[in-house]
Amino acid sequence: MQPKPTALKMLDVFSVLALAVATYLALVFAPTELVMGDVQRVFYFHIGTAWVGLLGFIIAAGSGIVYLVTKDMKWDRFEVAAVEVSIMFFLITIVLGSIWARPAWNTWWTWDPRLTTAAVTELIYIAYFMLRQGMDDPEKRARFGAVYTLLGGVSAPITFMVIRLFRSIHPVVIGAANANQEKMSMTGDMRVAFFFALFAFTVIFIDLIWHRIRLGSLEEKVEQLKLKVSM
Amino acid sequence: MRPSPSLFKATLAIVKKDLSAEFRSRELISAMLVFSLLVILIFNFALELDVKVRQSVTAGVLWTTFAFAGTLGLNRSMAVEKDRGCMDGLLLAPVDRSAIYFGKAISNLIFMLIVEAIVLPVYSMLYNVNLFQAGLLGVILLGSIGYTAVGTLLSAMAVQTRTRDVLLPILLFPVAVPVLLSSVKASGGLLAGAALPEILTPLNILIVYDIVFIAIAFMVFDYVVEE
Amino acid sequence: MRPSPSLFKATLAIVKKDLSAEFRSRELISAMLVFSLLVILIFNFALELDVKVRQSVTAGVLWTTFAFAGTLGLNRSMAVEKDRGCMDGLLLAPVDRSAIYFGKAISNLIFMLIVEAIVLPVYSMLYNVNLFQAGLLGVILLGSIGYTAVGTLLSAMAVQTRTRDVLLPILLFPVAVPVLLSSVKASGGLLAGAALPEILTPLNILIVYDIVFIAIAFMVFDYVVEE
Amino acid sequence: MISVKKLVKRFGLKVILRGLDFHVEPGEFVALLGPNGAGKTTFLRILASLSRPTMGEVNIAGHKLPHEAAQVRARLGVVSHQPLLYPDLTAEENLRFYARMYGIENQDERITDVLEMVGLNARRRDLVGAFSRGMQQRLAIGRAVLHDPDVVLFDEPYTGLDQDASEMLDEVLRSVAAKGRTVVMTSHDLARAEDLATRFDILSRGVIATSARREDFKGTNLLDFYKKALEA
Amino acid sequence: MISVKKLVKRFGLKVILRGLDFHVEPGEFVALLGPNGAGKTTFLRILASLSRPTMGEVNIAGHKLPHEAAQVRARLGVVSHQPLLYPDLTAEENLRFYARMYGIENQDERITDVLEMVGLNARRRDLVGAFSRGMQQRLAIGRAVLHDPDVVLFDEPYTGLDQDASEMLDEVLRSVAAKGRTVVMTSHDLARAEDLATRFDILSRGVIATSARREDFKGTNLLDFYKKALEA
Ligand code: HEM
Ligand SMILES: Nc1ncnc2c1ncn2[C@@H]1O[C@H](COP(=O)(O)OP(=O)(O)OP(=O)(O)O)[C@@H](O)[C@H]1O
Ligand SMILES: Nc1ncnc2c1ncn2[C@@H]1O[C@H](COP(=O)(O)OP(=O)(O)OP(=O)(O)O)[C@@H](O)[C@H]1O
Ligand SMILES: [Mg+2]
Ligand SMILES: [Mg+2]
Repeated sequence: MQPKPTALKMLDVFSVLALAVATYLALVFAPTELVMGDVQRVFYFHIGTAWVGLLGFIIAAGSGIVYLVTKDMKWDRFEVAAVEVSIMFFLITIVLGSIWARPAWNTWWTWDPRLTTAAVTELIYIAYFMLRQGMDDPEKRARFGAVYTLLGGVSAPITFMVIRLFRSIHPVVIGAANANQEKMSMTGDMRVAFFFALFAFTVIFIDLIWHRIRLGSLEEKVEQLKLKVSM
Repeated sequence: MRPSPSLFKATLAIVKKDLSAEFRSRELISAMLVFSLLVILIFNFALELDVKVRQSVTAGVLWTTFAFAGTLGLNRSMAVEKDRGCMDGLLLAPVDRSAIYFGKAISNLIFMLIVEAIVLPVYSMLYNVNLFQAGLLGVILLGSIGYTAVGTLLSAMAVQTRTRDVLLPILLFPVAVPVLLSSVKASGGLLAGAALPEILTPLNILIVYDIVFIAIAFMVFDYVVEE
Repeated sequence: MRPSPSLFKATLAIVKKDLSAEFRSRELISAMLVFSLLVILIFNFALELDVKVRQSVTAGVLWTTFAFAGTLGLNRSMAVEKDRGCMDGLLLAPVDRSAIYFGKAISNLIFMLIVEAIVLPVYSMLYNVNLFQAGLLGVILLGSIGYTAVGTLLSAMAVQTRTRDVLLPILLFPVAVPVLLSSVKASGGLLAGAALPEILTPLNILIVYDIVFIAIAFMVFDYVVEE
Repeated sequence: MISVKKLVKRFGLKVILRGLDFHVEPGEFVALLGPNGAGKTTFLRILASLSRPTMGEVNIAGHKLPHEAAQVRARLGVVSHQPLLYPDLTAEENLRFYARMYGIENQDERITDVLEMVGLNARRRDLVGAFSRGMQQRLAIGRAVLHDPDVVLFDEPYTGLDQDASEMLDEVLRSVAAKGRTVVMTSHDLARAEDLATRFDILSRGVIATSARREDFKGTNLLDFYKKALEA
Repeated sequence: MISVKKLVKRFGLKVILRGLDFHVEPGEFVALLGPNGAGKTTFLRILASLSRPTMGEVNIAGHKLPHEAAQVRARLGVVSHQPLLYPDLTAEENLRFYARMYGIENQDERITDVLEMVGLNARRRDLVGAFSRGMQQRLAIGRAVLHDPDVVLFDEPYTGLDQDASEMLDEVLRSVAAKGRTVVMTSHDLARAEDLATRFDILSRGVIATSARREDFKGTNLLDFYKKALEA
């Protein structure tokens, strides 16, 4: 087994640092939000994870397409890595969201567009893994996986659009803010914390995907060896 | 050498084949029908609603029924091809693969519409609501098109997996949420006596969804059936 | 010669086998879980009820969810035995056939209970209702027992048919109506804050049903599995 | 008619066909023999354009696979151990369906001819589901030659047939070959293969280990030849 | 060890076995040959008590079928072309499960012995689902002999194996037979059958057409013998 590339080692260290700093900025540096108080500090991680989560799903759909065109297994590994990591982050988003929702809307959950979309999206990618689990031929697994990520990638935004038909209590900072929604006003320090959180999670995201891809190729090697053993 | 048949001819052949086979055995449609009735029955017991509320959820109950019965039909209709290797037979024919997709999708759609055409009157008798409005029928058509368009593609994948008997709904439902949702919205609106303009948004979404997903399925179906 | 193992030992062996296999793949439970969540999701869209009504149908929605997810699990769990001839393996063992029935029934029950144990808290979070009352859990246990008792028998039949992927719900739901109905009644009552005595009738029905159907299944299972 | 060069087929990591070369002249009847799992079915599926080669050239009736698959399919008939027929359709309807799929003109005559050939004209209006395996297999062959292909591939056509059915099948196979068609058949049944084929290729370890014409082995018989080939 | 008298098996109206007589002495290794659809699998399934005879007497290891099925099962091992194994369990867990089902005492030693015998001890903790068909088939044989049966039935144990796997299987089969067990094996692979078996019975038209010991045919080989039997 080839040793861990130094670049990856460095990235590991770096992402740990980034996380530490982001945590500090979120929990200590950023001022307490007036309306909601300290819970609002969840916000920085909430968005951070949500951002990389969505990013990963888009990447997955992209590499799925590339796989279908090139039929090169490495794109399949890339796709799996992206989905796996994103599913995890997105789960964190939802959990943090719920934690935040408890005081903010005094309920764990409401069926507002973004929440519902988040849930549906999560389900889509869980289904993705169940689909893959059902096949033994790796080549077929890759093909079907790619097709499904494509479908999911297209369907999720439409879902979001659709559910927008209902009224929403989920605040919107990004994109068109409807009049009826109170907009959280971010002070400069908050912005710093906010954007650094985004940055930090992006770094961690890349780091994890890298690891996952390496794992994937190692798994393949193990398979090869096992095949030799059984011969 | 002989020209291979046009996409249209091949599609037509497959649809005819499915229809006459179904006309013989009635296996698929009867299964879907019985299942739909069972679902309605269960709903009836499960949600003992007073008439007023019942009215407000009619659209929802109907579409849930269609969705469940639909997966049943989609799964079976593809399993028929898989079980005795008929899918290979189709793939061996000198026709474009998308003919297979369109053929199966269209026959699935027809089956679904037949089932709906029977469920609707039954339902309206059971709960005496009038479900026969041109608008509603249009919405049901649009919704069913979208549902079968995706469903056919996914069922072609599902039947090739080890967990074929359970996988389809899990794959289909989350992807089909937009269709179901806007169908429910549109139908609900109509049943509540709304005029077309008021339900334009869900209608547009339905149309967009149908077009987009037919296009996608058309493009990727090869990858699903080839080995 | 060696004494063949007791009914109890054999049953236990099968249950252990199923559990450790499931513990590995998590295929079955995850399928049931995801499906349950999807059903709940669809219901949520389908029946947009105001909080009050929502409360009144909680029991119904829950049991419908369990019923649908249940068929999925039952079907899969029997398909596993059928697909690679493992059923023959079981039949070849020098044990009483009813050991196979009890073994499969018990593991099916366990799977169903696990799923319910996860769905309940999720549901109560989603709709913040409190579902953790000893009474309710008891009802759910009774209901699940009856449902799996019949379901296991019927799934053993269904997987042997040509239409295995669609048949089970059609066979099971009508037979299981009494269980579902009285479970809904009992649970609904409890959630509405009724005391035990008030829901005695459905409870008794549940108990009777459980006993009767376990007995029947026990008697007829041989005929279902042997050739 | 068929020419395969350096064909490699891999499933995941498992290599089934390792640079296989295979050539068939027009009108030959090749029996493709080999132990279980040698890759016979896999090879036939590639020839039938049902499965993509991992590497190598496949050229059938002057068309390259996989790119000119459509043209190849139009001139190719395939019989596998599955019947590829719809049980809920009659024999006639099944053939008519495939006739449409192959764009055959004046279908009625053609269908009648084929039904005559496989001796099922009397049962043309019966459901295929009610046929015995043997009749189904004969109809499957009718299906395969419906569009009068130049090349016909048989993958263990005898599997699951009962004995009389197998004998009837022999005749059908002969009449298929008689038309000067090129035939490739896999089978475990050495006795049958010996009667039918004009050439015997043995697929072993992912390549054609040996190939011999019927006239080549005098005195010795197919089994000895087969065993030698595997020992080699 | 096995004695079958006037066995008849009917599926609906189709008669598969027509008053078949079959006797096996302890320690014999009988290769049951015959064309596709002769009824080999059907016959084995009856011997295995998986399928009921329509008529006739079946007596195995001194117990009558179907009434004393339980006793027969306890002394019978069966290997079909399906592995009868659970892909989501490890080799060891699979064997442990069957050990429990057969009420075997001191399981651990027994399981280890069997795994040694089929050469899978190194992989005992791997999931069976990850095994190749060949390894699965070897494990299936381990499963079949786990309870040290007196009679072992093999139905085409080589189906779907690749070549090396088949060769490993030969050894396992030999070691199974070596223990003085009575073995009945169906196969299409005359070459293999000729090596392994001590007796060759040919099932044709629902009865045992001919039966011969290895020593009986000198000069001629199995294929000639087989063909004669079918012509007769
Ligand atoms: C697609 C995934 C999601 C994204 C992109 C997202 C994004 C955001 C953003 C940008 C904000 C800040 C808006 C503001 O405070 O003005 C926010 C706030 C919030 N989000 Fe999310 N969110 C997602 C999912 C969720 C989920 C699943 C939950 C919980 C169930 C949730 C609960 C909340 C809560 C409680 C707030 C604060 C509400 C308030 O300010 O009163 N979010 N989210
Ligand atoms: N889709 C697949 N995925 C993975 N491996 C496969 C697949 N299809 C076949 N194989 C493997 O390829 C090898 C050859 O299979 P194939 O069926 O071609 O052999 P065969 O010569 O037809 O055997 P038989 O005589 O039993 O039909 C086998 O080891 C099988 O396990
Ligand atoms: N369950 C069944 N119902 C009806 N007919 C059956 C059934 N099982 C087998 N048959 C028929 O019995 C005949 C013998 O089948 P069987 O599988 O025993 O033959 P076989 O000798 O094993 O053939 P092969 O060598 O192909 O395995 C076949 O014609 C088959 O169609
Ligand atoms: Mg083969
Ligand atoms: Mg057989």
